Amino acid sequence: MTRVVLSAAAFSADAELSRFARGRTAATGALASFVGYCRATSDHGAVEEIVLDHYPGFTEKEIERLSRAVAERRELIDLLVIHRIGAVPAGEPIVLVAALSSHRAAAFAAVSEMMDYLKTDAPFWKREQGPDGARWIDPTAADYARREEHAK
Amino acid sequence: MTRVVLSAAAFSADAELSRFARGRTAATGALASFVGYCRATSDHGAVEEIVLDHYPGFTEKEIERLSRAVAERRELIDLLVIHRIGAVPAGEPIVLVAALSSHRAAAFAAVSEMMDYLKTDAPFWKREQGPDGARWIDPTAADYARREEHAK
Amino acid sequence: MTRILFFGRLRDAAGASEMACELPASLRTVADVRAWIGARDPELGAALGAPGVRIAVDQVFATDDAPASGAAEIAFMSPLSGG
Amino acid sequence: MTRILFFGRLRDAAGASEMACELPASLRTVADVRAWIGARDPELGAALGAPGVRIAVDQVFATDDAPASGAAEIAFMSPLSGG
Repeated sequence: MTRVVLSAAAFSADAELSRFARGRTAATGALASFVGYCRATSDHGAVEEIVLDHYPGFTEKEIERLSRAVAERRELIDLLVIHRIGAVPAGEPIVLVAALSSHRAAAFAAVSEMMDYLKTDAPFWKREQGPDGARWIDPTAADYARREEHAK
Repeated sequence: MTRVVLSAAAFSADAELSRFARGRTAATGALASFVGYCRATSDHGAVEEIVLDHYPGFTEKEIERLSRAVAERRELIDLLVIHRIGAVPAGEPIVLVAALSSHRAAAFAAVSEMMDYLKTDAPFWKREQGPDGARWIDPTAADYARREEHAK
Repeated sequence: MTRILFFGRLRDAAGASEMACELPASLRTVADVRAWIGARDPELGAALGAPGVRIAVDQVFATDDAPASGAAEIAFMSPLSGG
Repeated sequence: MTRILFFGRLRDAAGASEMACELPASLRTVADVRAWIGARDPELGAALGAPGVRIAVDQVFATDDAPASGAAEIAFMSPLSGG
């Protein structure tokens, strides 16, 4: 089971995680989760907001495909991915990934993998808006390296 | 910064995580967390509850020591560990570990490491109570192997 | 009519997020379409051929030799940068 | 008086979670204390010496050769099994 949401509005990571956790079964031993926030500074300076472009239809489909692959490979009970699109002011959550599993190793691996895929394989184009204007952000070499780890 | 709580009463993982997340700073880019639940079945059969013995004073001190080591090594903004003691009925959270960090790799690593240490190095003694009586639970070979990974 | 879409830095290079074109029937593959765009705007053509650029035809990832004739939508995407 | 504490399976082996003892002055190390317990209860003595058993003296992890005289609290712990 997987659920993928692209949200143009702010979402409450707490409330979403709380709802997701209530879906656990008697076999659920582990909930791993990750929330990524828009930081107020980057390697390039002050950040007022991040703007995430996406490809309507295609982006959802690709993330759903990646999610299903991770959920199957890790035999998850449930997987949730929520990702902002559009402008995200500094301090707000950009992404939430959460996995319910029988055992902790699978839950950790699933969330970590899913985040790495989102960084390199999800159809998003991100730019930082700061006082000096906007800058496109590319995945880093470290992002690609982590993705390759999972592909092994 | 680290916070360690041993709780004889049920705790709300949602509420604790929500409170912890509010402590984030403008530099916080990542919140990784893990909740471990008491499963209704184990490799040995049905589980009604898990009973966790601890060594008052010593257990807190050891977990605080492990937490500080992880928080320093991973340069965390904050680390939270909540662990039940006493009887934990099936379905309830046993442990919550959460880390706030600038970057996701450090947050993931910290939570995963802390969980592995809790499994093998925290002074808890766990027994499963099922319909056929109580069974002591030892860490598995996989638990020890994961701990060794971090020690490298 | 075929919608040609540009994402990320390629949107800046194209000066638009999309354009609607009547593609000549002679364009058979994705590579043909790119060359045709490049003939009209060499700078954009070069950007579309840069390393890391990914292409989707009718919302499916495609390679240079994929058929493009009859496509409703061809997307040129800069390296993805999610999360 | 010294409190001797037993945790995990060792509590079952000792039949008690703790006992209060006046340790003979001749017992200098943790190993001496274990041997002294074993002399009175060989089965418990063997359990205390099993692989994986950890010992704390006054709430600090200790090895067999650590001094035990004057200790207020000596804990014998089965392999830990948290989380």
